Amino acid sequence: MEELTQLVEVEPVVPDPVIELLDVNMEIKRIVEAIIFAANRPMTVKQIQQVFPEIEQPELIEILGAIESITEDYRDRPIELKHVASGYRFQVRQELSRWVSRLFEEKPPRYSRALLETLAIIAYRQPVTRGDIEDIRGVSVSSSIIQTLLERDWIKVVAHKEAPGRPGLYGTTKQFLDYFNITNLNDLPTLQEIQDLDLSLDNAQHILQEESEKQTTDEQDEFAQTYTNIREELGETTAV
Amino acid sequence: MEELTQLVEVEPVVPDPVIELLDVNMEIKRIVEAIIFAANRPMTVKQIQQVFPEIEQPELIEILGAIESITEDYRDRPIELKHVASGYRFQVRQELSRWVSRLFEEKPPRYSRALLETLAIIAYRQPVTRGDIEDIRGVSVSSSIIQTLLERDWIKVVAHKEAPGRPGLYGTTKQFLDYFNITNLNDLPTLQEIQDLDLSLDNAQHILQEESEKQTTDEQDEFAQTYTNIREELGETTAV
Amino acid sequence: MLESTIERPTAPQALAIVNGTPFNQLPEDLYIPPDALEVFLELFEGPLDLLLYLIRRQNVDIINIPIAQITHQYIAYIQVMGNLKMELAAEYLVMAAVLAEIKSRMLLPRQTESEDEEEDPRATLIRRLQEYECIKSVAEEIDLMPRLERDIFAAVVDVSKLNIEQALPDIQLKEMLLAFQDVLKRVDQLSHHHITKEPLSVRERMSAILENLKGADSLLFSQLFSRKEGRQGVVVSFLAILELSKERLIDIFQHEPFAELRIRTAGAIHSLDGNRGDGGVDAIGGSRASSAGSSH
Repeated sequence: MEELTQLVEVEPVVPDPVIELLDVNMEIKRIVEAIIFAANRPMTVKQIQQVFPEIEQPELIEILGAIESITEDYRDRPIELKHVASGYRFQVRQELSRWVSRLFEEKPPRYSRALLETLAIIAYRQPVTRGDIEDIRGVSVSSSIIQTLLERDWIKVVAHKEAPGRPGLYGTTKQFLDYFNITNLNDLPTLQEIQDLDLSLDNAQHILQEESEKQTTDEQDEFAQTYTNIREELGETTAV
Repeated sequence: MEELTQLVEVEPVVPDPVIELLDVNMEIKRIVEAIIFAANRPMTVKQIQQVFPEIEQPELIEILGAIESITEDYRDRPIELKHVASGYRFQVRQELSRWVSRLFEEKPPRYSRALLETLAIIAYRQPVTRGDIEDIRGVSVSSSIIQTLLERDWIKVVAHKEAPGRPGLYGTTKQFLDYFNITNLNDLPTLQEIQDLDLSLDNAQHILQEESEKQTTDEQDEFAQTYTNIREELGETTAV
Repeated sequence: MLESTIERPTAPQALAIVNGTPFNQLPEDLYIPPDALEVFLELFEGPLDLLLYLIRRQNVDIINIPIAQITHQYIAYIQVMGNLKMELAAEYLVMAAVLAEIKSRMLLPRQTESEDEEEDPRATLIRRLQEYECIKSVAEEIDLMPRLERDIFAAVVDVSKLNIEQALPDIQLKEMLLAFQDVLKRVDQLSHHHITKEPLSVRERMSAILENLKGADSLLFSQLFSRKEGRQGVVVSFLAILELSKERLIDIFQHEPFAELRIRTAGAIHSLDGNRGDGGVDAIGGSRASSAGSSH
């Protein structure tokens, strides 16, 4: 998992938070700020360094100091310097998105449950093949979903499985993390632990037998009930 | 937005340049700033106003006040809020061009065959008109090729031919010689030599050696040097 | 009794068979219009999702699935849908078979432990349901996470006004020579073209003379020669002047008989046309002189 190992790589940390603000070279800071603003993609500290001409490149630590200082400068402004997976970017503070979203006539894309579930499986279970995804979801995965995810650069083929047909193993990308405004996979919602299965057969048998007895009497009612429930649900949906 | 609803009820602000900075509604200012940052086009005051929901729209004068205040806030930063023909937008300050431009440097494209041929014809047949070049190449020469060569200062119009349309006569420049590191056009191989040039390693070596022997007897010692250069150059290519 | 519902062919008229009893029509209060059923199916992301729905409706833990009951309901759904000629994904039918198998196993007397070594289909199903439910719930959470385009907007700063220097392509001398070699080959094939092979220094000097003439109305013939260049240089200049004249790029003229020859670009006549007052005579003289020059 190339992506994952990259994620483990942490950017160097500024060692001393007390003196750093004083130490920031103002000219470097100005340039760093301009670079982050001008780049239309998140920029890593390393990438920022390389924008400087070779003989004038500041140390990474200086750039980090500048970033910290800039972050501080924008503390009270409506935009913030945010660290996402592939680097730093300026973005409008989220509490203002309500206003800003009105700028764009086009509605933001909505993603189907099928797509989101596929994406979640790839994110949490990577690397996975399409077959693995289908096993988990219990249905076939349409090619268009995989295609959409690939085109959005949210997933990529990280390797091929040594199996018949050498199916592609999918993993998520940094762009996926960037899109969801996070720096690494750990920032995703926690996946619930799967409860341990303690299915002693006796137990199960017992319960199940009980159930099926009850069922013979209740069956009709249950079915009716379920239909009613579903109908209600449909009523809700179709009403929307 | 409680503050805003309150604001709508307030009488329009009197445009008093002395007190206006104090009067700027901080919430409106934040939103205006966010809107300008998020818009991917310059925004007029009117357009900014219309991003606000109808009942919360501030007066134009309030937006102008906010813009003035924001402009002031960014006075010392590497980006500025600029009024251009179609509205307001943030842009990177001109003086940082030198630094930021490296962000956009791409791998230089390659010149077309047509351009190389055109340049060679101008070098060997100068002064020539575009028509002459077309006659020799047997195909038309696009304006963009001539334009590119002019912009690179490799060719220039040395005169105009007394013919319909008074076409420009092109010749090569000092910069052209400098670029190829030669002192004058005689350093280029003769037409005959080029025609005989066989770029398989052995032949090239052979011809050029012959040439350089011939040269040593010549008065102009610089020729020898040039041929050696060319030989090296040719040697490099064929070795690749 | 229940397990037979899958295999038994449905009576043609029956809409559904529930517990072995064919339903010839849906009870009034259960009626769901066919297109609504389609919508209903679209609500589910597959058999696992449908099963989860059925289980959650019972308010029971997945681990304690009332398997017989759920199986029954599940199959009833499938059959209703089948009878409504709805296209049902194969996965739904496969699940029906799995459920039926589990149920039949449970009805049989317990087998010996050794036979139970093969995976208990019920355990498998429960694990799959659990895993799917976990994914389903994080997918819902991910959908709520702030994201670009909807909740997050990048700050855009214009850079179009910056002086951005684009790196220019490089050329190797050999590339140009190779290109020219091709040109020469083509020219040879088109035999009506003839490229003379005069020394390059002459062509270069031709450009230089024209260039010099640009700044001035005309130059004295002698101004085109430099003593420093020696004999060779003089020859080159002279050849260049003749060639320029032959190609009608310059005019050689005299202001008066026996005056020193002067050179100007042929184009200069044109510019003088605009100022008829001072140049008419010279122009005539010039063209005469130039034809004389080329006869050398």
